[in-house]
Amino acid sequence: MVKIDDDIRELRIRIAKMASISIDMIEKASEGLFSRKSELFDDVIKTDNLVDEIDNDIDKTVVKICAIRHPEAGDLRFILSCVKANVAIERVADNAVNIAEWGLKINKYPQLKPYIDLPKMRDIATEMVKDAVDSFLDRDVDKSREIIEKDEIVDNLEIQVIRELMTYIVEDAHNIKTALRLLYVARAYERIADQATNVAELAIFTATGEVVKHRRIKE
Amino acid sequence: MVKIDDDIRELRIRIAKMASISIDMIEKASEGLFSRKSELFDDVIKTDNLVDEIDNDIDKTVVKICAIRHPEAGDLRFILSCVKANVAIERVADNAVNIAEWGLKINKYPQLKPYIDLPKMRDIATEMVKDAVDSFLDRDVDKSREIIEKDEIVDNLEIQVIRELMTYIVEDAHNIKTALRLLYVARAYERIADQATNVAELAIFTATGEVVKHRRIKE
Amino acid sequence: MNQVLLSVKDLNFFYGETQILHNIDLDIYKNRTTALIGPSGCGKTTFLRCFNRMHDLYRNNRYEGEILYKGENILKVKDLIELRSKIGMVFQRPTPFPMSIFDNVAYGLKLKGVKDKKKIRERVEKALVGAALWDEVKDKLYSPALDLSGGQQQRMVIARALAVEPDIILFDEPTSALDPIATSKIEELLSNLKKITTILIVTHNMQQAARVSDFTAFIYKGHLIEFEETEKLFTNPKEELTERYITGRFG
Amino acid sequence: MNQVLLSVKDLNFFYGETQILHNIDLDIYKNRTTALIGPSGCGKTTFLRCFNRMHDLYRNNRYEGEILYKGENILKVKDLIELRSKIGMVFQRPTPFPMSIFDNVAYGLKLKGVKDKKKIRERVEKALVGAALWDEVKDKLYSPALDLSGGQQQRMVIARALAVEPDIILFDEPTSALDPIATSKIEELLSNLKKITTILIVTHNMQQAARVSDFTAFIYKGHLIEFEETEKLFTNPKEELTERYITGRFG
Amino acid sequence: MDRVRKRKLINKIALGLSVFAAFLGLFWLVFIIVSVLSKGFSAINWSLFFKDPAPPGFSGGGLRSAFVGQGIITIVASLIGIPIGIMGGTFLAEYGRNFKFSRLVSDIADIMVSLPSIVVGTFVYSIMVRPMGHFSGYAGAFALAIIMIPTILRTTEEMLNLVPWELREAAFALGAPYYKVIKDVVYRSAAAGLFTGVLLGVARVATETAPLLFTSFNNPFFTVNPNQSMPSLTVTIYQYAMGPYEEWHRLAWAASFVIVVTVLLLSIAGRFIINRRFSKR
Amino acid sequence: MDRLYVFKDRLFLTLTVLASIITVSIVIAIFVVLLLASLDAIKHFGVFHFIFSQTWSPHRHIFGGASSIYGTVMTTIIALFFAVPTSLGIAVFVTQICPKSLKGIFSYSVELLATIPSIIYGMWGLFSLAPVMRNYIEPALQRLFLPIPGLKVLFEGTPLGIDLLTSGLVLSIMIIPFIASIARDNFELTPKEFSESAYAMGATKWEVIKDVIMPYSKVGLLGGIIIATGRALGETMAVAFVLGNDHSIHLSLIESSTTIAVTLANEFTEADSALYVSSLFYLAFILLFLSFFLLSVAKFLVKKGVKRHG
Ligand SMILES: Nc1ncnc2c1ncn2[C@@H]1O[C@H](COP(=O)(O)OP(=O)(O)OP(=O)(O)O)[C@@H](O)[C@H]1O
Ligand SMILES: Nc1ncnc2c1ncn2[C@@H]1O[C@H](COP(=O)(O)OP(=O)(O)OP(=O)(O)O)[C@@H](O)[C@H]1O
Ligand SMILES: [Mg+2]
Ligand SMILES: [Mg+2]
Ligand SMILES: O=P([O-])([O-])[O-]
Repeated sequence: MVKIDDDIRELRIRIAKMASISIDMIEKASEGLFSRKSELFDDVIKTDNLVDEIDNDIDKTVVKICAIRHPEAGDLRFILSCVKANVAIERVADNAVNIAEWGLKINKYPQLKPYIDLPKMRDIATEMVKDAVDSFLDRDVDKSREIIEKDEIVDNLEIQVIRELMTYIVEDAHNIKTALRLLYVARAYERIADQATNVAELAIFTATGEVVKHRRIKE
Repeated sequence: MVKIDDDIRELRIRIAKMASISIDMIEKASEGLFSRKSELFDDVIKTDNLVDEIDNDIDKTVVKICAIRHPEAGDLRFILSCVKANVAIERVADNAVNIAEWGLKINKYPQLKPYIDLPKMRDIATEMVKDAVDSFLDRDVDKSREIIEKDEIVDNLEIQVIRELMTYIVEDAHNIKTALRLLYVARAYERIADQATNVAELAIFTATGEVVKHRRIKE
Repeated sequence: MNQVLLSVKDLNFFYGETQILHNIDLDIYKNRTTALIGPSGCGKTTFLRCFNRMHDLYRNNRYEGEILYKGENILKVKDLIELRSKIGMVFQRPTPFPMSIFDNVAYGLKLKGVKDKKKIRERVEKALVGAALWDEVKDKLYSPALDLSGGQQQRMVIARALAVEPDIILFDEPTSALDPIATSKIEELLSNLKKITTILIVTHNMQQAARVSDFTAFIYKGHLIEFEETEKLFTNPKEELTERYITGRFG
Repeated sequence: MNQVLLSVKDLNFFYGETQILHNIDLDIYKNRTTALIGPSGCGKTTFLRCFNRMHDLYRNNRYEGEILYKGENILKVKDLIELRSKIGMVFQRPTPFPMSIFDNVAYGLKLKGVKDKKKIRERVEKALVGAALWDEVKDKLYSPALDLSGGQQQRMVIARALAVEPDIILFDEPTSALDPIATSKIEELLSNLKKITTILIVTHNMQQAARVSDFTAFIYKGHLIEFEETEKLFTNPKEELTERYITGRFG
Repeated sequence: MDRVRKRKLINKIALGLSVFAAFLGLFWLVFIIVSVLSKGFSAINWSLFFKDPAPPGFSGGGLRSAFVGQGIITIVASLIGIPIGIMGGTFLAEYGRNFKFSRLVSDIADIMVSLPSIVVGTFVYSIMVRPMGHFSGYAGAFALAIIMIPTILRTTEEMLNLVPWELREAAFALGAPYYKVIKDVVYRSAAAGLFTGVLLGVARVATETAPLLFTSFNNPFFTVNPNQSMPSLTVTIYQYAMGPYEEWHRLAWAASFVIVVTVLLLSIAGRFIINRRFSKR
Repeated sequence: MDRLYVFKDRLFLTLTVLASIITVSIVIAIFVVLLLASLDAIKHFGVFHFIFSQTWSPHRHIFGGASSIYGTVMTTIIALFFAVPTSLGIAVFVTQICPKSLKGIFSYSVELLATIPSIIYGMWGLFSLAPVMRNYIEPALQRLFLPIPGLKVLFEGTPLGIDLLTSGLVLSIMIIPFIASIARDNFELTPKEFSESAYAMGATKWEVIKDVIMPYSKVGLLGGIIIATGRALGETMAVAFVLGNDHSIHLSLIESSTTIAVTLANEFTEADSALYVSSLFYLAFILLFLSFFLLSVAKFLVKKGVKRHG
């Protein structure tokens, strides 16, 4: 009935689609890394264009809605949050691309170590993104709070990965290149989790108008 | 005369203020690192609260303006861009804090190497942030394009720093901790320059309504 | 994809000695809604009324230039009766004729000489359905149109215009005499109507123009300042003047 | 910081048998602008007119509850003439009296028995300055008020209300009969006026409420649904109903 | 397209007929005015205004007594009729607005406006002339007042109702008592209309004949005492026109001329006032 | 101060109430007084008999009102017959056809007709119109209609110019401005958008008038016509000169007749017997009743019309 509802639906679909593409990208990039299937990376890097397109579409739609529909209250909070969610999800995709790019190089060398913590990071980060976007679209405050809690797990995993990699470097300085690359991969997962947290915070703002205290900067 | 002008002025002032605080933070954190004055870091970390506050204010102001003034056209583009500029500048401050936090640890150990490229990165990144915010507020398209060009310099400097640090690690595995931390510092400068680029892109969008092609992800 | 239905070329209009419209060039696209916006007195209504030669009802009005429509210049057409049955018009205030709802909607058909009762009935129903009014009036088609509420009257007037299957309908601030609820109904109707016809609408309310139209023309002091897709015009107008107008920095 | 000037407590209002307002509780803060919004017919005007007992002009109107004002219940006050000189009112359409501009603005003072010519002149000037009209009329104070434009008339009416230095001025859709430019002038005036007085304003136009008011009350079917700081109400209303109203999901 | 041609033809015929009707109306007006002016103008001279009628059959003489009588009757009628009319109209539009009674008064006045004036004459005859035993100027004035009251009352009511209600509320909202609202705001706003209403009301009764026929009757002699029968222009015209003498006819035309010119001037004045008022709004 | 306000307010209110009461009392008094004055005649002749008896013979003290009533009704019908179409035509012309610059003059001219006192219509009728009727128009009508069997009765007799037809014509000229100005006002009340939207559908001017403007104003028009009818019924002076004052009923339009008002005007001051006077009052009462009735109907219709158009 209300025109703005159509536009909001359009936004929701775009956000959901972008999220699912980004998650696919993470999974493909990770799969390429963990199973050493470099052919997957190309796909990820190419898909990024699609994400950029949707990103643009979302921003345009937001401008359009604001210009034409003059959203208020809950609608307004949602629409403005979409701008930020869009930035966050776009960063998630960027990080997936980063993983793929590092992966390309990593896979050129023998596997440095069995991947144990990194897949864990992947699992949690991916789930966080998925849940965060869901709870953003559903304005689910409780779920959002749960997601924000999880960020710490990923942070801790990263520290663990860094420690482990350092031992490898100390062991054999030739490992350094691969180790550093894996370090950046870990960082990418951590950033992805961070962006998921951002989206979860936006979910809370959209639902309640309450700005969740900025997370403190982590080590 | 027009009410919305007051609100926009308010936004501009906040953005400008937030930018100048963030730049101060970068400079202080860098100074602390380069001149090994750890007492400066605390200040930086504390100032971040202020940035968070302004960040909140800006978002609130944007919501308010949209709810109450119904901006159109140029006003609208500027106001929506403020949301994104706000995210970017907030990330600049975060990266400054990151530098300070790493700095705290780095300064506990003897200086690994003379800082040559890092100060260069600092200089360029700081200048980029300053210029980007200026050109965003002035809607200066030409200047913005120049800023976007500069991003590559910072990227290249980072690569240089990474290479150099690797040689230090290979040389002596004990350097690894400090070297890694410096690596993260370099990354922080690179991220700052990236955010400046984002702001410059927003400047172009605000001024012309044209979305600048997403930069391709760098190695 | 956007097919030109009417093409205004270098249109000038004069009330007596005073020139109201200056060198207007504009294309109206088929099955699209085109909105005319601009400050009060800029000539929107005057422009709209050129399309069905309403100005001919009064003396001392003069057109120059052309409005091309199926290869003919509307401004030179001799048979206004024929022309006006192709180009419908809806006014600011609802204008139900003092007859039954049915007779109102059938009026144009009767003028056209349609005699076949069954056909008339069908067309009336179709028009009322098209104007989203059928359900509300189907049980009282023969009661006086004046008994309807303002919003219903306006939709009936739209049905009346639709009944003769016009190529284009001109709307002159069709909601400015209605309350907000009736207004939003009409706006919804407008967005659906373009499936079956072409719409040219004058509105005082910029937001309305933004909501209902595909193209927007901004007129200022009788000059066409900018003509653009609505979305473009409201987010990124080319002209400084347009920008100032839509951001409320006028006067 | 927000000082209560008037306090409405459990107000009910009846036109004859029909209850129009139900248990309204609300505080009006001094030197703040409070807007009343709500769908047509919800009782905004009715509510506003309780404050100066306008309803007493007609029969069969009944108040219950209280509106506290300086320790007194307005609804029980005997001396309406005194009350009304404390509580000004501005209507939808400008209401210039058929006298000179000066006499219009001085009218309230004369009613109060102010005789001193000099004092009257001073107060008239002050009121006209306050209503942002002085510069436009200072050279024609003695020409008929009817010669002013609509927007000027409305500002003159505001000056007339200001002249008696009322504690509060009630506005009932003060711009709905004006064109956009005059409207924006009045809106600007409204934002400045709260420095010198308190404002209670009914408006149909939500955006206007958003622009000019510090507090907003949303009324629905005679009930006060929500009363909040304007910014809060428009960005994050507490009540579902308010949200639906301001996001246009009504009816 | 044949159908369209037929429609256009019908259109032309119908419009042609209405142009004809309009010129027919104009024709009558010209016919009447020209008759009155041409026949009347030649009979105008000073003695018309300054001499009393000569005895029947004699030439010369004028209508001084009739002019004066007419004047006195009209003035007395106005003194009774105007205040009652205006006050009554004020009641209907203001204080009495909410009372059923006032709607009744308004309806009755409306109907009274077009009651046959001769009926009013018979009424006054039976309540004044018969009891007093003689015709009198007062009776004539009273009859005219009765005719005048509803006209003025209704125009007053209408003119006051034209004053937007908000204007009154605005005055009330400043703390004005009702009588001041009426006096300062309502009357002032309606002033032009009220004045025109009074003017037309007076003009209307000043040209009445029927109600005077058996109230003030006529009097061949000059008098300023309204307590006896009194001559008036209209009744004089009636008698003279019906009479057999050429001289009488001449005087009747002259009197008609005066009346027509006066009425024209008055109605032009009235129109002027109304025009000014409405062009201002 | 405020007490003074209250007192003055009361005083003013009282005066206005008084004025209203006086107005109503007058109307009631007219009814009562005329009824009382005609009681004699009512007792004597009854209602039915008085209305249908043609005999009006002061010498024989027999009074029947039929001839006066017939004349009243006939002159009125003739007046309406001429006035209604002409007035509508004038209104159409003024509002729809004539150029703006002439509009004012034209409608003002028609209104001038209304301001001319009825006595002058009478005189003009007698001295200017009657000769024309007698010498040209009535003979012409006879030539035209006498051969037609059905219409023969309406035009029999010697054309004198002092007859029903002339009276009706004078009356019609008197009420034309009245109906025309009401019609014009009502036509003008039709908002421009309404007619424009009919034009916008391709209607011709006549179709716009017929389908939109006329129906839109029909209630107001009807009310106006009825009020004009009331005027014609009660008109005295315009008719008194040209009707001939003949107390007998003729079908022919070119025969003399009388109306209630004319009878009153001519005979009231000369009535010598109480019954005579009472009979005249009886006639006056009937006239009062008739016009009161008509005007009430008109009032009702006009009110309904106003309600319809808001
Ligand atoms: N009949 C007329 N004769 C002369 N000038 C006219 C006439 N009608 C309109 N104008 C003038 O033409 C100009 C344009 O009028 P128009 O009605 O087209 O404006 P508009 O843009 O529709 O304004 P609004 O938004 O107030 O309806 C105005 O300056 C007006 O004064
Ligand atoms: N004099 C009256 N007598 C009876 N009911 C009335 C009267 N005036 C208003 N009402 C009713 O009271 C209700 C509230 O009317 P009110 O004028 O206060 O509404 P509002 O909110 O001001 O509406 P709007 O926005 O249309 O001005 C409406 O339902 C109306 O029908
Ligand atoms: Mg980069
Ligand atoms: Mg209201
Ligand atoms: O994009 P990031 O700076 O948050 O990694």
